[in-house]
Amino acid sequence: MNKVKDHLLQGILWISAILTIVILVTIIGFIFLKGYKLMNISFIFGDYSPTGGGGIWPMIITTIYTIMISLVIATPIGVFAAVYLQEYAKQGRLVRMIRFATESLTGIPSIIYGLFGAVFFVATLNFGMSIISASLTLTIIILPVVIRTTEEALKTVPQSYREGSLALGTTKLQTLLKVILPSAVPGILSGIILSMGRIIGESAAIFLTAGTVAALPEGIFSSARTLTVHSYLVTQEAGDIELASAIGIVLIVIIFVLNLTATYISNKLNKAD
Amino acid sequence: DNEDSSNARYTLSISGSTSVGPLAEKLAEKYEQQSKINIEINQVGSSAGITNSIKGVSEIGMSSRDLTEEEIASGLKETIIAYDGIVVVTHPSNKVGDLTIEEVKDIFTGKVKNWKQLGGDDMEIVVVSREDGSGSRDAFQEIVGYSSSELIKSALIASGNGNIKNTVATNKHAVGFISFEYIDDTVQPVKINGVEATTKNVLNQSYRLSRPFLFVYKMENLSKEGQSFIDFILSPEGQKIVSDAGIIPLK
Amino acid sequence: MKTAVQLPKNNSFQPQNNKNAKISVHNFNLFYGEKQALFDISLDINEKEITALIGPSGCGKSTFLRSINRMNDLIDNVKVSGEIFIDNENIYRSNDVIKLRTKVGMVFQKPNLFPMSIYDNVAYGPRMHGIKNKKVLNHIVEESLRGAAIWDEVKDRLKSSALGLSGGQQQRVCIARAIAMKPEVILMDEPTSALDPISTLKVEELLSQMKENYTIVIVTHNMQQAARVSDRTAFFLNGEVIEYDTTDTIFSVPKDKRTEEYITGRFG
Amino acid sequence: MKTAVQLPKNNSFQPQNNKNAKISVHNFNLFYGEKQALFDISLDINEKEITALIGPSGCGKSTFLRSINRMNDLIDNVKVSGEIFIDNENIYRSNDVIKLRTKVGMVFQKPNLFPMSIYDNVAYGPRMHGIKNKKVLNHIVEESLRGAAIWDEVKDRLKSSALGLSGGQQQRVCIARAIAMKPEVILMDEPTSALDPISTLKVEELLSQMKENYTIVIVTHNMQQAARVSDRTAFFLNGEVIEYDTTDTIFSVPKDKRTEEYITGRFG
Amino acid sequence: MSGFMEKSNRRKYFLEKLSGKLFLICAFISVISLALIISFVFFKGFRPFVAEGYNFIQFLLGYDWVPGEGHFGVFPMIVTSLYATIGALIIGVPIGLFTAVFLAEIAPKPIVKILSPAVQLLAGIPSVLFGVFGLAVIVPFLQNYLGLAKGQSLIAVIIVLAIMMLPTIVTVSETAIRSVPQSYREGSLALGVSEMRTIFKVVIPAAKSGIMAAIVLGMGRAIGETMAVILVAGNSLMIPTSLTDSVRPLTTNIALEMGYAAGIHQEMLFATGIVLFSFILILNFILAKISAKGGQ
Ligand SMILES: Nc1ncnc2c1ncn2[C@@H]1O[C@H](COP(=O)(O)OP(=O)(O)OP(=O)(O)O)[C@@H](O)[C@H]1O
Ligand SMILES: Nc1ncnc2c1ncn2[C@@H]1O[C@H](COP(=O)(O)OP(=O)(O)OP(=O)(O)O)[C@@H](O)[C@H]1O
Ligand SMILES: [Mg+2]
Ligand SMILES: [Mg+2]
Ligand SMILES: O=P([O-])([O-])[O-]
Repeated sequence: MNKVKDHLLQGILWISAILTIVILVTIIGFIFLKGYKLMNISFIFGDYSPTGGGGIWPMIITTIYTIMISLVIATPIGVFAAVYLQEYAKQGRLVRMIRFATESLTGIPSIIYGLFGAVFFVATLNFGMSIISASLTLTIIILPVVIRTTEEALKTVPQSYREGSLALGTTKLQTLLKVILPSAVPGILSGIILSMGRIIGESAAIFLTAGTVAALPEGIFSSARTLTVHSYLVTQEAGDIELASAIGIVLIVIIFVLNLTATYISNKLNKAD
Repeated sequence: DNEDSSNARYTLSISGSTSVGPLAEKLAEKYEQQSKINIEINQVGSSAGITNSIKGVSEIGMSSRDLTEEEIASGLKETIIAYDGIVVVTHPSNKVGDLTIEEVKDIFTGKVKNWKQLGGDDMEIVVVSREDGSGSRDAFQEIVGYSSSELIKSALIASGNGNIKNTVATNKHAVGFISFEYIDDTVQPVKINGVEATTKNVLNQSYRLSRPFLFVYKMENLSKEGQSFIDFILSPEGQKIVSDAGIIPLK
Repeated sequence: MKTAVQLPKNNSFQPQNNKNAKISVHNFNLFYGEKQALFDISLDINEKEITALIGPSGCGKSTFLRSINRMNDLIDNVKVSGEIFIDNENIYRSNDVIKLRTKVGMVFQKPNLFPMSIYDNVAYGPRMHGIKNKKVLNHIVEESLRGAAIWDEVKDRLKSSALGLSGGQQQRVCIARAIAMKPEVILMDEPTSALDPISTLKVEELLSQMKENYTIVIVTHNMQQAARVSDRTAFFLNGEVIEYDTTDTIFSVPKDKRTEEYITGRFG
Repeated sequence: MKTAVQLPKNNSFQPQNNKNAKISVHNFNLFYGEKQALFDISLDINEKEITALIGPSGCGKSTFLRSINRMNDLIDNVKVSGEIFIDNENIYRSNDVIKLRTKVGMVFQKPNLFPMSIYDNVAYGPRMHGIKNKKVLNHIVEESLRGAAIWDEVKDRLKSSALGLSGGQQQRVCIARAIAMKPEVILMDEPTSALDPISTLKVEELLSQMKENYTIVIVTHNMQQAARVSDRTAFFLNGEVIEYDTTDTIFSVPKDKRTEEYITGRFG
Repeated sequence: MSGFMEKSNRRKYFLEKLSGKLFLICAFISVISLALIISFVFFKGFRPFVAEGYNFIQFLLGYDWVPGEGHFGVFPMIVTSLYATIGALIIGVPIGLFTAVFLAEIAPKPIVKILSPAVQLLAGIPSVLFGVFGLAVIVPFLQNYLGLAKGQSLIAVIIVLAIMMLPTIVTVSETAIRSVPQSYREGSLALGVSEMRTIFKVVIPAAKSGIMAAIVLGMGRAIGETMAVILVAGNSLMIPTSLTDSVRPLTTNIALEMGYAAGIHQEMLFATGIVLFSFILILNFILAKISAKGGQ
């Protein structure tokens, strides 16, 4: 009887995993099948041309810019915020409030972030439609993910590590930097990877704040177009699924490389394990 | 190609409609070659573009819808730079290839629910419309003669020409409307009152489904570079680019 | 300072007004939330002696030990009253817990090495206190591991993870990590409970050597160990100190019947 | 079956061809990756006896103990060779580890209670094996906690988290959790190392009682404990069994010099 | 004398204080952002009700949404959002959680090595492409296999959202499950409890907090998603009576019309945002309650 149940449970796990794999393969397969024909050197490294046949190099650069800047801003803020909530704050009203705020941020549709960013960063702070406005908007979007995943990672660091370190007369900060955060790296990393996904996948929040200028950005105050915004525009107006899919392939490769890099860095940080 | 652009070059910022955007990009590409300015085009939607031009975030806004009274009151001026033809499209397998304006109205208001009633196969009609506020939709409804509240409730709403096209292309029951420039062989254009949807027929006014593309700006924000770009668009050279792009020139 | 202290009411012994007292505890109470775990503890712990804390499981030995370096601060809802003086400084008044914990090292009941290499575990404390010179660190690490009777077993695998060690090995590396800081006081919570007799002997020898320089407080379940290594012994029961005296007295002529019962039930 | 077994080469003793053998180990080797931790272990463990495993820290006692219920399966890169028979069944051939582990209970070196209430921890095993009746469960929980000499301390807080207990209390609840399953064999990895003498005594009494029904294998650092409770003792050194004999023999006339050295260095 | 006694730890305490403050500020940034966004949305969204005399109750419970004629009722969208979110959770959470369990506990190593990063790839595919995929694969599939006139439907939305939640749920829960101490597993297995039951009775409960985080974040992704949903929802303005009806959730309403909306119409879209906001707050509140209950 128990055995039957066990097999059943195991079956459920396998089926779920297989479903996930099927979904993955279908989607990625779809994107590759639809998009591979457009792939060539000049498509990737060429400049954009509004009359067609151009490449997507400016969008690739813009995408990388946006990811880097958003992560550089959001990761420390998010990790530190999680550290505050988990390691410093007395668990109480304040913490619950911050946590609630953070979680409520996750469900706001990106178009609202975009409109907010357009009013706040673009107009009020006068950053203009620019990569920096978009990155700041994206920072708000991904903060909840970074904060929450980091918090969870911190929770799993055994209390005995903290005790062991503090008992040696180290400060909380030292304990945090040398013992706690390194042990939490895998969790933080998964948050960062998810955030990269969120940044890459975003369109509405970006085109309202960075615009859609299809040229190589001259700096972080330039308007620019990310790959996803590009694929959004070509789907929306031209309905060009092949082009959107080709952009999808490029994005998948970018994410793949970034994830590998992130994992590599985390292994480096964690080498004693 | 902006690589050789130096700081000395003037940057003209334009933002707005995603339907006007592609055309504006093509015009800008040509104009940048002969003038000494940079043109930044941001396709963020008509309303955002209009707001940007009112707030001075952009010098010129692009709109595919008419300005509201409020917007005009805030001092915006408009210039029509081209016309956009609108065509009713069905799935390529659909046998119905010609409709009267009345029939189109009956379809979109739900009076006619089956293609059989229009001489097609016995199957349900799936209506695909643009979203509320869309310039194409406003123009289409006005010319065909029904209001938003008359639109059949079960109509699918798609944002943008591309999404309508893809929706119709993947559903043999469907009927929708898109701009001329997006027509390709994945969908089938329908004649209206026997008249084919062509630029020529729009210009000779035998085909009635069209609406204007606008540039909007506040006079006090418009630089001489901005003015000369508008002048370029209205010139024969500019209008040739318009018609090459599959869009209807002014004359 | 001593004069200001009220004498405890419930306890059957009097604090000794010893000038040597390194640690002096007065009417110390500790609560885990509502639950009181320590009741009116008062005792003096002498400098350069070994003081053993004995008593049945759950009587509050670890809790008391952790009060001496304010490790209980980390637990939510812990409340304390009363005073603990170290070198005549009230440790619950001073805000310098770093100084306190640098001065007062600790070895925990469960080994709690960090997920780092053995070397990095031992070098952790000194590094955090600013020592960067490789040679000096190497020296400290070797000396400490030798001191904890574990050098020979790990010298070839200093760079491999400390978590791959056996339980007893881990405990000794914990001791090494604590003594690497050269504290003045060392608190040890059953440091040899996971050790084999030989390692235990080595650690006990180490304790006797260290006594010359350090003040040591040790929790142990092992009566013989308490008898063998300690100078004074405190017997805890249900969060109270029942008796505190020289080890000889406790083990030969205990004053309290409960102490005697506990001791004579002995066999460890 | 026995005849097929090759006699060990390196070891100084011969397995006893004992009909009573509950557990029979033949030429058992274990590797952590490249590193060999157990070398050619061969010994028979008798039914309804207590067998003690002694030896210095890191010699492989825990590793061997964990081989008997195949707990080492969980560690990556562990490779074994040789055989272990329980009730004449080769446990490394059979795939029914659940049956094996139901039959062979275990108490770990570090207490490892689940983050549940005390009650749920003890009731966990029986529940998972299908017992749902509240009364029966209550009975099992009480009996097991009493058996582990912890009932009185926890009877008023059965529903509160097991993780708030002191180290020794946790260890006894672990014992209770293991005996709640009424296994045939119980493996105990230093079960009393964190216990005070009285609890230790109680657990030892319990062991003696349980001996009537169960086969017990216990790792201990405490020579007296080994001498006191066990029928047979195996002395491990560097992953080998140096000597295995009746406890009397081991402690009075050990055959191997190293055993003698270890025993006489005794003091626990 | 202690080996490492510095004369003064003032510098360390200063750093300690400073870092504490820095962390506090970081924590407040999300509160400030939320406050700014809320006030922005509320400022815009409440004006029609305050200054123009629109009735908020009518807005909430109204059936008609015809911006051109001044009819603003979002009731069908509220119902749709509710169905879509719950539906996506019902499909996405178990698949995601079980996949995470599979990856963390029972999958052979080579599978983990490939599948884990592959799932994370899924996280970075732009939502537009999910929508395109939905439109090109899921919608026609539903059309053909259910014999519908149109595949744009509530069920299509639910499927797309469930898929989009997957990476978040899988990745976050997998990390949580992996960090459950091995000793818990050992403790259970040693009692002769099977691996499966150990997983379900000990490991998953021990990872509960992380799993809740996964659900909250996944749900956030699902609620906030617009671009993909626009393409597969159909966006019709009806109260869904079956899974195959084409529908318009709150988010899509905003994203769909914001590009061209002006004046009252735009403000009403912000008002839709307020409703959405309350919706999120209520859901988070319920989830927090559930997870607090499970914690006892
Ligand atoms: N997971 C592991 N990976 C690698 N080596 C290990 C692992 N576990 C134990 N060892 C090594 O195997 C040897 C035997 O370890 P084991 O835990 O069996 O010792 P023990 O006799 O139980 O010691 P103690 O009395 O200290 O608990 C030791 O050298 C130890 O470092
Ligand atoms: N974090 C905590 N929360 C609540 N109660 C606790 C906590 N830690 C310990 N206690 C309780 O306080 C009492 C004293 O615990 P303590 O750990 O000091 O005992 P101990 O004397 O060290 O026992 P052992 O010899 O078993 O380690 C016990 O009843 C214990 O259950
Ligand atoms: Mg203790
Ligand atoms: Mg061991
Ligand atoms: O051009 P429109 O997008 O407004 O129809």
